[in-house]
Amino acid sequence: MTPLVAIKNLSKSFPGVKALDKVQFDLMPGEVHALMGENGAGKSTLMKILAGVYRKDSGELCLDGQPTEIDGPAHAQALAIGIIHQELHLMAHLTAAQNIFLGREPRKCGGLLLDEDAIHRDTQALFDRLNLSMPPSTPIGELTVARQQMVEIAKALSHKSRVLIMDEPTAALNNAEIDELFRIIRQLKSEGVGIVYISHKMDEIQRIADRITVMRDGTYVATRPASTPMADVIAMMVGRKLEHAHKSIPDTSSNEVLLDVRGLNRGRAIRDVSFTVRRGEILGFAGLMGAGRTEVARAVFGADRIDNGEVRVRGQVIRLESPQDAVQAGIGYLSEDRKHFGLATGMDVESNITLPSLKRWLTWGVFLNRSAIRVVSQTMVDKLRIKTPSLLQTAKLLSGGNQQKVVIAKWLVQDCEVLIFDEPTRGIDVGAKSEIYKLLNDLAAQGRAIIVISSELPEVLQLSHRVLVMCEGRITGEVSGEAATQESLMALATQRD
Amino acid sequence: QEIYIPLISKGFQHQFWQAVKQGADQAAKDYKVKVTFEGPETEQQVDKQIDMLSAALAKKPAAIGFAALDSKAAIPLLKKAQAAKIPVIAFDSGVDSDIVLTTAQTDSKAAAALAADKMAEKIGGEGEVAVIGHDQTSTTGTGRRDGFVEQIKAKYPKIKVVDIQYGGGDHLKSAEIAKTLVQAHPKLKGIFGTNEGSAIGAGKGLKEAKKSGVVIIGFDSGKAQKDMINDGTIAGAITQNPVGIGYKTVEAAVKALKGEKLPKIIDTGFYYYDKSNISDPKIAAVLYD
Amino acid sequence: MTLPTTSTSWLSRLSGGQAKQKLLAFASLIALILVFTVLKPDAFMTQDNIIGILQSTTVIGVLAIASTFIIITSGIDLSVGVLMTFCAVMAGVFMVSWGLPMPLGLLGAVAMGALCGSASGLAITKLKVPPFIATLGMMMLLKGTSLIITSTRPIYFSDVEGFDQIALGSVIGDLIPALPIPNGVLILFVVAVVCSIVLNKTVLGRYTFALGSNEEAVRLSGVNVDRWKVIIYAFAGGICGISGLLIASRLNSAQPALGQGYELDAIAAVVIGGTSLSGGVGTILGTIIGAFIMSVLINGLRIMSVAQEWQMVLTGLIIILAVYTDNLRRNKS
Amino acid sequence: MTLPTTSTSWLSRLSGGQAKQKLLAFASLIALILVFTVLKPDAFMTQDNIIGILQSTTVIGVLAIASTFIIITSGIDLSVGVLMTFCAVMAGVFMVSWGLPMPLGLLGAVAMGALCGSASGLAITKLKVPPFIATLGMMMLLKGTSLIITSTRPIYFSDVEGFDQIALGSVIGDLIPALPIPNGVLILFVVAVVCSIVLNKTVLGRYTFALGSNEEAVRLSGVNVDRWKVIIYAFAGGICGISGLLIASRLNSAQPALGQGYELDAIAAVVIGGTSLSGGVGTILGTIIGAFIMSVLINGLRIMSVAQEWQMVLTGLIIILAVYTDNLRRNKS
Ligand SMILES: Nc1ncnc2c1ncn2[C@@H]1O[C@H](COP(=O)(O)OP(=O)(O)OP(=O)(O)O)[C@@H](O)[C@H]1O
Ligand SMILES: Nc1ncnc2c1ncn2[C@@H]1O[C@H](COP(=O)(O)OP(=O)(O)OP(=O)(O)O)[C@@H](O)[C@H]1O
Ligand SMILES: [Mg+2]
Ligand SMILES: [Mg+2]
Repeated sequence: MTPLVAIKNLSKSFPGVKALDKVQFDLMPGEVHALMGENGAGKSTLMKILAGVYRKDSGELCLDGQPTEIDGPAHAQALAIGIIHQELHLMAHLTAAQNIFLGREPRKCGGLLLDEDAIHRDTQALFDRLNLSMPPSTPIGELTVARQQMVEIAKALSHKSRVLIMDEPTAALNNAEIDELFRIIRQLKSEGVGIVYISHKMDEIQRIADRITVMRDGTYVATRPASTPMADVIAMMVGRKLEHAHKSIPDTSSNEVLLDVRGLNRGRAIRDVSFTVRRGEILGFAGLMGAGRTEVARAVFGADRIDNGEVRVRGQVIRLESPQDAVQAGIGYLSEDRKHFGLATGMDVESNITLPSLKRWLTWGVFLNRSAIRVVSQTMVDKLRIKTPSLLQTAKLLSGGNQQKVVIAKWLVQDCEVLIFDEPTRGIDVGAKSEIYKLLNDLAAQGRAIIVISSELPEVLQLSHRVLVMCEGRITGEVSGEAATQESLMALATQRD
Repeated sequence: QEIYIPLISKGFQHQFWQAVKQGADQAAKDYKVKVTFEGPETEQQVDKQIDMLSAALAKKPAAIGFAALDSKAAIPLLKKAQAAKIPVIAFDSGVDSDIVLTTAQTDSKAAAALAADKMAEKIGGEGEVAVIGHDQTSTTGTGRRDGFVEQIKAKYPKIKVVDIQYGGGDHLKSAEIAKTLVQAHPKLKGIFGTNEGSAIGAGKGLKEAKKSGVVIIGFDSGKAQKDMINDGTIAGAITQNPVGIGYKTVEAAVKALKGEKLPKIIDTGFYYYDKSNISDPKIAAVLYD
Repeated sequence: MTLPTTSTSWLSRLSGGQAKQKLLAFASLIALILVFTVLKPDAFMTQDNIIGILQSTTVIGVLAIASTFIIITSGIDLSVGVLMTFCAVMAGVFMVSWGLPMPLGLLGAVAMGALCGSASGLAITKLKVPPFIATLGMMMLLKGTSLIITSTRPIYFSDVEGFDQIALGSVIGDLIPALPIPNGVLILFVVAVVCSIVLNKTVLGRYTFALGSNEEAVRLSGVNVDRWKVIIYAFAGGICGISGLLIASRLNSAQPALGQGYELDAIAAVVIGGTSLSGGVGTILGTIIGAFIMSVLINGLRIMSVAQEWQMVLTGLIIILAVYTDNLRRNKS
Repeated sequence: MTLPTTSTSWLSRLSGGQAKQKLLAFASLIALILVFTVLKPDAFMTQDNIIGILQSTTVIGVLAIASTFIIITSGIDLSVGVLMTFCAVMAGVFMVSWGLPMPLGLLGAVAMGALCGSASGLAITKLKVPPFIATLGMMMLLKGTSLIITSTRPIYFSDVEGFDQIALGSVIGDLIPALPIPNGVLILFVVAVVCSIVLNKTVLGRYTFALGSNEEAVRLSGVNVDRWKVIIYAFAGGICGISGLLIASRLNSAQPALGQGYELDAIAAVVIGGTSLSGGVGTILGTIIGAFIMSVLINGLRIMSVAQEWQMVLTGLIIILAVYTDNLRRNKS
């Protein structure tokens, strides 16, 4: 059988970075081929070349055995290569249906007018197939990241591609959606579609992949069957042994309550939410997509107005007009949406890392203390292993996972007493993930109060001393860290009224 | 009821138009009528001037004073005024139509020709001269330019107009132009600035370039130009009688309302002034600050 | 699962709910009209004056419609005013100098507009010059060209039979004498309706919004972004051509030095009408309302004989307030 | 892992590191100068003409520096030209009408600039009016106000001893007679250096870039976005005040009707200098080069006695080409 895609000796450089160095990769019809590697290993770059976004510098790319030069996204589409990009690429002002059919709009009236009904019908069919309940006419800008990700998936499916690339499609998804996605992937497999699957979630790889190709620092490492033990795969990825962060659940009950949230309300999104976090405690927030966890976090951070309720830090009621008030009170918030709310994408790495804490790096309250900024940024870059050619690299040129690390770094530098991490490990590789877990544990041990919002239940379970579960804007239950299981959390997460 | 006469002019920010307005206000006081004065921001905005005329007509005035930016464009509206029996008095420049009862104006070409004569006299009848115009398309802009250039051509074959540039009446731009003119034409003997801003700008530019020996003939007045004439930067200038134009326009409107016969043209005259006659009461009366 | 009001969206978070384009600028317009009617009932609310207002909105209105397309793509077109003049001049060249029949001349002028528009589009896409610079350059270029072609003198259409009727005649008035609405106004509304359809119901409109919303996403969807940008700029250029014909007909002449500064009025009308300068959002109806807010305001202040310098001050304040109150209401809804 | 920061040459360090490639506009400038020198060696490359070019860049140069800050925040300020005039007028009011001593008058004028700038800033942040509209409104408002204050007559500084020396005197020339560089030029360079430091080495500059890059991320970093925006607009307003003093000193008078249209020249200089209108990127050095490109171009064409309409055409083309070649080189590097 000829492979659908065969890549040999492919190289690609960006200014200052050799992103790919003589990489090889192949894809058979009807197979799910997982592409694995640390953040910045070059996975997305390789796939973007296959999807016509970038041109390769050298090497060979064959489709169905034929050497092919892919010279643009449109060409890739014509060759039946579809891609779900790691970063969302949607038009916020257009509806879901309009996004999905952009560039292939059905027409009516002799081709003059758009046939809006047709795209709605077709979109509805796609959504039904994905078990997604939302009207095709919803503007994208009104959707959460998770929903937008589902639209991207629907869009990729609508292309009826023979090669489908999925670059971290599940980073923003919850278990239920992941199940739907895997159901679809199996169906596509049976139709002979070849699927490239990129993810940092090891369990998914084991569930869905047939073969695994590992990359490291832009080079090819090996291709193995999916049955290879994950520990070996990880060792190939990171090139070293990983130590597991072990959860030690200290007794914090005697500790001071640092954050005390009482009777928070905002419309139907937040309904009578009260909770406390103690010094040294990691509080997990579990729930399904749209449960309201992000809403609560933003409200506590002063990013959105609330109808009523109060927030106390160290027993003191704080003013919550803007995030500035929250930061002054010692609260930090890492947004789940780094592209829109986290990263100043056009600025360099060091500017991003020191953005919240800039006041601390000034001489005479006005001038930037460049050397101090450099030192603290370099410390963070080293500590979080952020892969960047320099501290002055523009943030948007980093790989997705490294961007996430930059956003985490900026709150570590700010050194808040209360830290709210909303999906902190989205798009982060296994190695870095366990480092971040360790870091969170250290921060807690140093006497900070930490809230972790995560849609990955294992993550919540591993990290939290105590777990709150939300559903439809309410807190539906509290489980202690030892007692919590995936099943008990899921039960609470679906407790609708 | 009060007699209301709106004046639609070609501009309002220049000192010249302010002086016209001053004359109109004086006449309004003398004849006990109400006068308003407005004009577009630049002399290119023909359509905005027409909107102004249209709004003025909506106010049901007794008569209208109108300084047309384009001699033909306003005719449909003027016909409307005629139908409503609203007398129209033109000022500054005419309208190609017998709807206007009279025109109070200066003959731009003749005035500029006088400037050419004075220039020739000061530079001794030969050499290179240049023009800094204030506008490339308006009737005053082209009239003054052409009046000057044609007079030179016709009467002074040894004088050559080597360059014509436009500064939009902007002091700063005109100053820059003057400086480049003396750079580009080292033998330049004279500059004609076609309005206040152009003349002052020319003076400024030469002062900044520390260039002496270039004769500037200006146009209109204003404090800075008068100062420059007094200190010798500008040799002399042509002045119209803007206050007179404003006054005569309103006066003619009042007369028309009384049914008096008006002459086809009210020539308000122009004068050459320099250091020697600047404080002459006859001249001082037509100068403004 | 039903959809509750989605306060979570980052879009509405960023734009304060602006996404739901409600045409609330309308209320500002009504308020203005009421104020002037109360203050000057006998002069403001007369048939003549209303027609005057309508008439004075035509040219800027059509220009603003052209700008709406450009601004929705998150571009900007500084050349619209001067392009209008250039098209008027070309109409003069075609009909007066070359003596072409009127229909050909009209078409030719609009085609010249589309040509210049596509030239801007090419500069933006192929030379990768930002729209601001490309259209600023185009503005200077066209301004000079108009002056060169005409030798800085107006071209008069006096000999072109019926040309002045395009803007000034009244087809409606001929049928219903009590309603002498000039053809120019009719043309404005026809252009508005057609452009509204183009914007909302055709591929061109769809890509206009898409480009303004996320150009990179459009490119990744396999759309030929460059080609569509050129088409959109050409379309807008053609609309500018129509406004060139309107102003030429109204003045019965092509005034080669006119037009600069009109682009700011047009853009102001667009933004007052609720179109966002950062792209992706906008309506033609809003633009028309924005244009009327500007012309009612200026006309009203003139009717009230407010001194010109005070007119400027008041216009400045009211423009800011109009957009502010519009924001207020939008956030409430 | 992190590579050693090789790219931090003194030049890029001076201009904020970000912008090493921005300096390539420089080549266009050199090219222009070479062309004119070859075509008109005796008139263009003379000391007098060079000083003339320097002098003619001062006012627009300082305005462009002010605009650079605003544009980097991804805003726009249409009021800079008129604000300049307003500050000149206020200098006249302070020094001529009220008879305040010169240092107080100068400070007062700059303070008025900062005040108006912060008013724009407040309209943008508190009333949530987009910068384009807020500053368009401010432009009209200030224009009217200048005319009202002066009763549309210029204010002359003839009686203010030494006022004209601010722009026209030459401190350098007094020391080195062979180098009669006017003070105005000196002031432009001082303003440029100070603003470069502010932009690259202070909090204000850092937030200027950050706001242009992702305003929401800055807000969610706990920065008081509104306050900083007002500060940035006030700072830019103060710089406009300086250019008001320069123009007033040069004309030895405050001309109340001047200034409109200067904003476009300023913005053009900024963009030619490599600052992006979508914010987040820009340098003062680039802006200064952009301003010189404009003034060398205009001066050169005038020196060559090119007819004005052809000057327009050529300026338009060259502006587009300058930005295009700049792009080309940037993509190569
Ligand atoms: N456009 C670009 N310009 C410069 N460098 C780039 C660009 N795109 C990617 N890189 C660099 O190339 C390397 C590979 O990036 P890539 O996005 O392929 O990583 P990845 O394996 O997908 O990582 P992640 O798991 O974090 O998504 C990184 O070091 C990144 O910084
Ligand atoms: N796809 C959606 N469409 C419409 N509204 C939604 C959607 N998703 C969430 N919401 C609304 O947003 C609110 C909560 O969203 P929020 O982002 O806070 O949830 P979350 O628990 O953080 O989930 P996520 O995993 O998506 O971040 C709810 O009120 C819900 O009504
Ligand atoms: Mg990636
Ligand atoms: Mg969330």
